[in-house]
Amino acid sequence: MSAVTSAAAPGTELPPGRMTYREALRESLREALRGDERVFVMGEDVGRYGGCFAVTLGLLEEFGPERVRDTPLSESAFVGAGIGAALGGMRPVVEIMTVNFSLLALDQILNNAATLAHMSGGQLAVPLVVRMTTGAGRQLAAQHSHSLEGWYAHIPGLRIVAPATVADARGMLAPALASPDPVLLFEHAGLYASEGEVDDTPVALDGAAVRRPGEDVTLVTYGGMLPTALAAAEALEAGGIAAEVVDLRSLRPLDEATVLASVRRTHRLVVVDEGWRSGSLAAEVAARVAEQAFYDLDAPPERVCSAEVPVPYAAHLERAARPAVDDVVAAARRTVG
Amino acid sequence: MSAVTSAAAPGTELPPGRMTYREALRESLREALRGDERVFVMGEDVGRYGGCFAVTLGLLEEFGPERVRDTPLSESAFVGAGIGAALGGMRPVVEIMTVNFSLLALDQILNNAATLAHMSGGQLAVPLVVRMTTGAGRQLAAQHSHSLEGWYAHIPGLRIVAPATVADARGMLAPALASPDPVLLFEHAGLYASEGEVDDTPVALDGAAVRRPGEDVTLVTYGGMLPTALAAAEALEAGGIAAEVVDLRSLRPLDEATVLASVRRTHRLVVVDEGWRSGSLAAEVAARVAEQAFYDLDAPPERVCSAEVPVPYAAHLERAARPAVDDVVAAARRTVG
Amino acid sequence: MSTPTDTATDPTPPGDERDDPRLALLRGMVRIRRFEERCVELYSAERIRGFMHLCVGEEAVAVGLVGALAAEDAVVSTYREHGHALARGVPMSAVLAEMFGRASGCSRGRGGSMHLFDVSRRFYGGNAIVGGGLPIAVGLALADALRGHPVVTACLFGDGAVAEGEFHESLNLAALWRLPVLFCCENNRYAMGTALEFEHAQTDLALRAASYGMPAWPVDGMDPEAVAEATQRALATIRSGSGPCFLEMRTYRFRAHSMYDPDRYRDRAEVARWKDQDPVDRLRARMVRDGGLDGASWDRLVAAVDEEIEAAVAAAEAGPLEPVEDLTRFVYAEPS
Amino acid sequence: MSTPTDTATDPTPPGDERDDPRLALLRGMVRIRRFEERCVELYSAERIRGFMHLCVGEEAVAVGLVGALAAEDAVVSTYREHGHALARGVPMSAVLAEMFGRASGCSRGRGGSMHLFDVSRRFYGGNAIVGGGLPIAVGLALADALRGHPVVTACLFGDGAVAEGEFHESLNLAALWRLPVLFCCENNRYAMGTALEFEHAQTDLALRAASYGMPAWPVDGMDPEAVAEATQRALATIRSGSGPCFLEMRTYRFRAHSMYDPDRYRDRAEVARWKDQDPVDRLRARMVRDGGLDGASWDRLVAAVDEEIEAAVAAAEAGPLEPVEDLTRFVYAEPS
Ligand SMILES: Cc1ncc(C[n+]2csc(CCOP(=O)(O)OP(=O)(O)O)c2C)c(N)n1
Ligand SMILES: Cc1ncc(C[n+]2csc(CCOP(=O)(O)OP(=O)(O)O)c2C)c(N)n1
Ligand SMILES: [Mg+2]
Ligand SMILES: [Mg+2]
Repeated sequence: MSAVTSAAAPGTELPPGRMTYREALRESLREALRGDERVFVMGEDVGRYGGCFAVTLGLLEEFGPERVRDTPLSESAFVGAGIGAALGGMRPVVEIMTVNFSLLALDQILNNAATLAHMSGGQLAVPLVVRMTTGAGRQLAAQHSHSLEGWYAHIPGLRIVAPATVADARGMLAPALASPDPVLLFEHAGLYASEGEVDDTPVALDGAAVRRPGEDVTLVTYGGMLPTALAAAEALEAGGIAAEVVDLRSLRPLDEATVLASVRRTHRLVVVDEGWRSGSLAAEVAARVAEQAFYDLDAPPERVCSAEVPVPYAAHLERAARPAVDDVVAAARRTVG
Repeated sequence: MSAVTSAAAPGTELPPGRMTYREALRESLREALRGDERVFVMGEDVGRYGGCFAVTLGLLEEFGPERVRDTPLSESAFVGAGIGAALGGMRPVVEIMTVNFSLLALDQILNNAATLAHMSGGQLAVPLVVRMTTGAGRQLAAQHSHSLEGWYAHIPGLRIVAPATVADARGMLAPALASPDPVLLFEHAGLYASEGEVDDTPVALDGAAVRRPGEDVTLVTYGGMLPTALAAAEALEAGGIAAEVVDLRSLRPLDEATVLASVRRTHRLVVVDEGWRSGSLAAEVAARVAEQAFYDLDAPPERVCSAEVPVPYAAHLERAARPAVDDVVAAARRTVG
Repeated sequence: MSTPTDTATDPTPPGDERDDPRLALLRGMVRIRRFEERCVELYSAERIRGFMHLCVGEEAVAVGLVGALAAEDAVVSTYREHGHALARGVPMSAVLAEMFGRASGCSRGRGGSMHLFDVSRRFYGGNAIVGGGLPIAVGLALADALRGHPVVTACLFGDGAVAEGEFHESLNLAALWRLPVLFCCENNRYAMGTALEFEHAQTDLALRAASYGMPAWPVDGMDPEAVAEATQRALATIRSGSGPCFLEMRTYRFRAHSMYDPDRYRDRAEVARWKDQDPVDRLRARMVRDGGLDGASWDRLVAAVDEEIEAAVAAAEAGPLEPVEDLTRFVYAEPS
Repeated sequence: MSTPTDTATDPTPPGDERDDPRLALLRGMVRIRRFEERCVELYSAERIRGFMHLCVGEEAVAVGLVGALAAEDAVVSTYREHGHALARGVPMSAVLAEMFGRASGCSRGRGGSMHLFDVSRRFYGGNAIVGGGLPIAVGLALADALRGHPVVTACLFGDGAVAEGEFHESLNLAALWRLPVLFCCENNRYAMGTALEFEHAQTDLALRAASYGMPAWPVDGMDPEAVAEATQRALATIRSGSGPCFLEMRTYRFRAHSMYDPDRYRDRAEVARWKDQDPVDRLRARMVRDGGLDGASWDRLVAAVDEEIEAAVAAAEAGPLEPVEDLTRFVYAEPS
């Protein structure tokens, strides 16, 4: 488990205000560690290795091993320890290398992090941030390619965010740490090397963003699928269809107001989601639109999701398993009929 | 963790052909153990204690400790051992006391049980049955009241069934054991004491059942919510609304044909699901209907789900958190307008 | 963040406890014992619902261990935690109101018997997932260590929990990072109906824990003085900065696992043998024998306890219900 | 159920191996070493993608341990399993075709480097979740025990896996039920970039395993003869019915964790020190010294291995792709 790091090793020069998604995440961590001594980072290989995706590279050297803590391979214990440390007044940022391994910590996440505040009648708060990488696309096969962020969004008590842009990668950690609630922050493996502008504005944890305006059809997406949705919008434009692209940013809570407002204008919905189709977050979005904007819809809602298979290794099979630009274009075309 | 057992201790006399849900499950286990020496039962307290819900009561005495195996508290290891034993030619029936503890075994379930067949290119099969109790309603509070069967239905490679009737409780284990695929069988805590007819027909693992015909609105439900949906249908009938009640029985695969056929007749859909609303199986059902029967719907689909809170202990709060007959009636009324 | 209403404060101990610390231990145990016996009645009367796990027989651990902690120390417990909560000073009325599902309960009625919380006393639950509290205790200790607070987190769990993966991960992590955790295993020889020898390949649990490189030893968990003394020693070791300790409290539950348990799996003779070690009877007899307790003071002690219990019952009965509109409060923190 | 196409069979060993069993060990190690070195080239050429973890330096464990098993024994491995698969007899061409993503691969191209399977050889993967294979090995052993098959399941995992909860649960379960599992820890002193002393409070892993009440001892994992001998002893113990054994193979990976790893966390001198223990060089030198190998037979051995490798590359290249329409095949078993 690791990532090509050379592309984004510190020192890479980009124009001022521009950086990679990876650097943006690192900057947000550095800022948090500098600004609040309650903040510390903990996870497998976040220190000496430099982070399996090199997000934490250099932080050990700057902040020392007390605040950048390499853990043993013990997902349940170190996530649970993050919960305990949050209860104890710290602001831990726990890294689970990838969402695939988070299943080992799911009991702690669901039965403790998500539950303690309510179950204690509001006495406890769990201001914990858990970062993890999600998504397929690198031929890592079934056990290393899950997209489960939408699935996690089922759990009350958690906040789930999925930065899709460099600016969001830069701006979401500070509000996540400021929140008294546990926040899971999903970073898509395919985005680490992407470049973009950043400024210093924090990004609210619960507002969707319209990434591209359009009036013919609404494409709702998030995280690693934003580039796909934007590319599809581009392709649709060439064919005379103006697609509006809504990036959910927060998967729980869902900013349904933004989605509904868009659909009420475009009258058509396509949800693009890397999760497996059945029980996907896309189903939730489609259901909410069907419930609340039923009479505004001019066509059945469409979902473009991953095929319902464990993601295979072979490049052509993996490609076929994931939502592609063409699939989105075709779905959007069907809605405008 | 345990259950009132006296109500269903062996020897309780019911008319021939009638039994409780608990007895029906026990009979299906007994039949399997008698009929196939590859079958064995394993889990916490399935033997000497008699099963935390007394389902396995008496089986240790009849089949001995090799085939009715008490395990230590090690959910991940004994579920994983079930997978390994299935690979090794056995037909294990693993009991996880309740779905709440299954989170500790989720890595084994998702990354191994659901994945090995595909990831090995079809060389392996995992003919494992995992039984667990699900649902709230007994004031067991947040960590003991989850309804996650719909959530599990997101995972390709698994079959998920939820018997709602005594006959289904009796008839689903044999096909589950005959299937080369891993099957999760969810038993609702609130149903164990319910009584009903059984016969010896196996119940297919992938067909929904119309439990009550009607032409005005379709109520789709499963598991512990079937009684609620039926009671609502009764109440609606008094008000002149004929509700059709569809019991999904299998949550993965979903028998969408039965659901769609019903909605195409009634033109209205209410899904009743004990899971938390966002990302529920109800969302999937609503999304499929919106996608495939959009022009047949005369009203927006409705969902009646659990409130999005960790289930609280206090009786009045727990009641308020769960779908009630009145909620279903109100939703159905809204659809008929 | 709100804290539970303290509808009663812990009555001040009678003056004579200062002279003989055993009286505090005895009184603490009687309080737990009689409280739980009253709970059985209240359960039968359906005032208490859900799962209820009693620690009758195991009171020595609660008073000996929890009583030895400082106020700044933290406690993480299990679903069998009435005794720990009471020993920690969580008001009995708040505990009982919780079990009645009242807003005046120590978790506002959301937790019930298995989820008692009192953050003002650093009592962090009340966890109903076996083994689930261990990583949390490690994290609390980590927070205290990072903040430079010289305090200890005591983590209680059963012999069953020792088989869970989280036990292993947590002991390793605490030992590796030399964190101030006191791991306290209440070894009552059963995990529900599964006896020790069907749970563990190595049934000497202190030996198992020692393999993580931490001091670990077995303690007579039926003797509150032995428990208190072992706890003091362990706390001193931990406070010296050398990392966690593990105590295996050898004890026994006199009652069934929970109110639902028909208790089919234990030999009556075995139960009777352990009842001969009743920690209340033993300490009481010892004190009577050496003149530390006479009949009148025992009666006074019991009467005071019973008075507290009946006051708690009355207060719990009178406690308000949380309004149904507040069902979803506290799922997320409220904007402050 | 389908089995992978055997596009090549294991070439028959040269006759002289019968005289000196060390030649088989040497040849097995050279085969793995040169195969993996070729894989590095193929990875650079983008014929192989995804994660690829090499066992260069650790070949003695693969040939010594896997070579000592009987055909009926089962093997459960990790993502660093090329060596185990080859030593088990999975055809090199099927392994390489898998890494090329071909339908002729031993997992039909669905698994890649981390997920090699060959059910006909009881080779059960190829598991990329650290620790995930241990419970499965316990289950396979349980099945064999219940069916009365007197065979052993060998379970390979790293030092990192020892910290996972599943390690603990699995060792306890296997010891408690006296199951025929050979737990084999390839202790290469690092879990990715985390050195042993940052992973474990108790770094003597054999000592830790012994605390579950099973025979456990460390082995020079850089010496295939030592590995084979230890394995034979462990297998004899297990086959006698006394339950599982644990072997700690002390070894080292000469290369980085994976193809992505910049290997920033190891001291060059440390790596060099371990390279002095190169298992191939050591055995070869020993054999040359005592006359068991001359230059010509070494050259022949290498040439034969290289021939096999190039044939495997050619076969893999020529292997068909799985039709995209078959993407969802095998998610559920096909009606037979
Ligand atoms: C992870 C998990 N598995 C199973 C259960 C059900 N359960 C509740 S208590 C218990 C026995 C625990 O035994 P032990 O740890 O010895 O504590 P004791 O009840 O004896 O105090 C079990 C199996 C649970 N609550 N959590
Ligand atoms: C549960 C889990 N956590 C994290 C990872 C990422 N990861 C892959 S290999 C590895 C190191 C494992 O070290 P070890 O067990 O010593 O085996 P080695 O790689 O040294 O052979 C890590 C952390 C994983 N695959 N699974
Ligand atoms: Mg116990
Ligand atoms: Mg290693």
